[in-house]
Amino acid sequence: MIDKFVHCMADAMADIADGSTVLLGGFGDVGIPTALLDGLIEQGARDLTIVVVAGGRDGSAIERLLSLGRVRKLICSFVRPASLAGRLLQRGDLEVEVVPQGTMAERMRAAGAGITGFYTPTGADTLLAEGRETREIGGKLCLLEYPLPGDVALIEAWSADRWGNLTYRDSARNFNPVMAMAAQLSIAMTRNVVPLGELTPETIVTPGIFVDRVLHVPL
Amino acid sequence: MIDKFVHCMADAMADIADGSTVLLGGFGDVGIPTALLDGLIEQGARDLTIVVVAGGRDGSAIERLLSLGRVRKLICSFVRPASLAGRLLQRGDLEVEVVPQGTMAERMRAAGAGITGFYTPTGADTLLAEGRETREIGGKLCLLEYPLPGDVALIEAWSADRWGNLTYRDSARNFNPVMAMAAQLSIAMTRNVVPLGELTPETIVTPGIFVDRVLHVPL
Amino acid sequence: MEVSPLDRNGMAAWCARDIPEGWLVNLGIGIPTLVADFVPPEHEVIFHAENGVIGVGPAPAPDAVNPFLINASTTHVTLRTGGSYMHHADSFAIARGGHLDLCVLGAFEVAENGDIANWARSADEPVKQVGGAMDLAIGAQRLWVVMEHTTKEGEARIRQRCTYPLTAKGVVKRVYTNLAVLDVAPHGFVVRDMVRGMTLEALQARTEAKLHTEFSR
Amino acid sequence: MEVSPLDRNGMAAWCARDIPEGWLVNLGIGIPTLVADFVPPEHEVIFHAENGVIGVGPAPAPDAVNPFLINASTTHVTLRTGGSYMHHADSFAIARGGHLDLCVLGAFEVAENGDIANWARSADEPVKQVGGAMDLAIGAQRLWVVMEHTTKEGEARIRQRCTYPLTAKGVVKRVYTNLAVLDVAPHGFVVRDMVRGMTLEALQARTEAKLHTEFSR
Repeated sequence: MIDKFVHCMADAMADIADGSTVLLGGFGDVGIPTALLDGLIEQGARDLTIVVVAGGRDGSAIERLLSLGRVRKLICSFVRPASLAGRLLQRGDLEVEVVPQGTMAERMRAAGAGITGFYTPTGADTLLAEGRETREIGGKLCLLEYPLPGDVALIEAWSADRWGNLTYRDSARNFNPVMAMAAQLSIAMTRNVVPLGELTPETIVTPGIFVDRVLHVPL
Repeated sequence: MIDKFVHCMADAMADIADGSTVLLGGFGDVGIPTALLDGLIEQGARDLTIVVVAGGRDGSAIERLLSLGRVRKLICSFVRPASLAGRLLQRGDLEVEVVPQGTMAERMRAAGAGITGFYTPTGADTLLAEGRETREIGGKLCLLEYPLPGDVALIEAWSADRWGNLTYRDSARNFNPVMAMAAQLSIAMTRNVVPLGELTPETIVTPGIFVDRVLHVPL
Repeated sequence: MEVSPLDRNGMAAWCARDIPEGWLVNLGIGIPTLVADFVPPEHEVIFHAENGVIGVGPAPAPDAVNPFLINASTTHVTLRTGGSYMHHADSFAIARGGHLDLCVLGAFEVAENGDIANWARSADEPVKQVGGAMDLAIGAQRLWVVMEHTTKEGEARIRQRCTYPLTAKGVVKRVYTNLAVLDVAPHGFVVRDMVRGMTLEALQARTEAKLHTEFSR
Repeated sequence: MEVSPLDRNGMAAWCARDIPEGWLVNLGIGIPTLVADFVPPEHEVIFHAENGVIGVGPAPAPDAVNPFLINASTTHVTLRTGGSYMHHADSFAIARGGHLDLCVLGAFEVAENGDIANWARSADEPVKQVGGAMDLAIGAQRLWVVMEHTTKEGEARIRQRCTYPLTAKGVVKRVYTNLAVLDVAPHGFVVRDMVRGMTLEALQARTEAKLHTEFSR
């Protein structure tokens, strides 16, 4: 019987190695797997590369991970100057790769979809293209982008069954589904547990085949 | 008020020009917008490029369009030798571009997503790569593929509202959602009409922003 | 006659009245977000937020906040009847793929060739805030900018060429400022409208680029 | 002792017993599709069909056919409890993206370097049937082939090099034929199992490639 539920945080976080690339779902305060992030802090992995939409405000879930010196590199679409990530960056204590938000999402989708590279006009006419490969396609300058796979993805879901099928609530979907498909090890926390078959087949957003472990974290 | 419903086939098919590239949803006998295909035959556009998963069996919906000499080129993943498309091809009366099925779907998604090119290992080591641009990425030979946009998409849906939001039934989803986003003019037939707001927001598969016209064709 | 520069709401309202029913529109952070407040609900404009919301509605009543529903500015919103959700990659497929009829962004500078600069104040600024602006700028059918006509110090933001790092080249179609509405035509900025009391001379004095009054020459 | 070559069902059953619970498996058209019939339902293997079905179940009762539900062979199927649907691009993302634990395909020829030929009998054949085989062959974690050991005319299909146009290079990990199970190892084909009565000499006589009995040399 397939059963992807784990029953404690230690099992959820097992085998996350130092140096891992961790894809962290969420946008703003919505859809962030905060409990799993706390679990990752507890688990102790360090020298991490974190892929997340933004460096986070002070007081945000990611700030604590940064403050503990566990993050070597941040791949994100923006960093606020007035945030811990911004201050670390300005002091040279944090490597930051800034990626346009749509390109970031698409690079993770590419990783999950076996697309080994793609061209996009996004950013091709900007500083972000400096020293990188571009090509004119259909009269538009385009930038070559490569997949952005994760060793681990941390996902927040609304409902899950034992196969790991997931649904999301409202705008909490955001990066979670593409991250689930882009990582070797996808770990989801879910607010609700449902029996197999209760999620309508047409409405499952992330099929369980993209999910390795599910932890029930009630709201 | 946004209302994408049209009330007769003539309005659904209005302005489809000779020479158009038409993306035709469906796989096997499922999810094919047969009524719209009949409408296209009636409407009279010719010199068409049809993008569809396969050349169709004899007796299939696409056979009539082919038999009327209205198709200049077929872009598909396979053609059965024992079919009208196969016979036309062998006689030299039909241009056929054979594309691996996953690459075909991905090229349409790229068209809809503004991705101007992508690399895939699919077919890179085969005859299909002859004379084309390849590149080794991560130790794999990859083929450069370009978007496959349509002038028109013909879509079969299960339910639709006046914004053009669509859901699909079971495996009738297949190519329909990517075709809806890849065409300039997306025309859907729907089996059911529902009031705006009746489709649960989390379960809408094709948002109406990808759909231009909807025709109610009851089952 | 005295000049009456518009405030943030005035600029947003000026932009809002030019949006036809049925358009799919993405509103950037800042003043652009206010534009939605000036589109009457019976006028069906579909607002897209990069975080996967199609059909963003007005702010909720304080006692009816849905904690799972925010817009791209991370403020709580509602979903319009007919709205739906998608994931981030699909959401940016909408932006990049040309499905937005309009994107409205703020900017530091706009140039007469349609260039926009809105993400960094210098090339060697260590902290950069790209967000989704580059994807939106290159992808939308038309890009409008809403911004103050000059900096607080009075420096021109409507320029022959941008001096800040570019977000995208040649994409801006129209600019709404606190003083005027300018179209970007092949030959440069064309004055489409001005606030009450403004003269072309006074506007030109606050503008580095040459202002035109004819849509073709 | 007399040799008992397997029929189509026998080959499918031979393959089925090697599939561990929990795997995500795509079955190609022809004999591979039969494999599902030999996986007991309580043994949870998730079958993927390219047309966007995850969790393909057995054929429906004749009076319970769902006309909207077919597999990649376009035959009517059921959906297993826990199954779901996706569109074609997402479905092939599963294949290309390495999410399939296993793909089982038919073939014309398999070579000792793992090459597979299953889509065209000659380079100048006018009518070609690619389908989804190339996407599946390059993407799955492991590719197994199920096919007759030789052609009807007795020609070898297990070869040093394929003579037909390739579907993909170096991807086949195992072959189930009506006579034997062969693994593709770095040094070539290794005999893993043979039908009752078969000898290594007799099998080699029907095989163009050299057969090995050790997994390393």
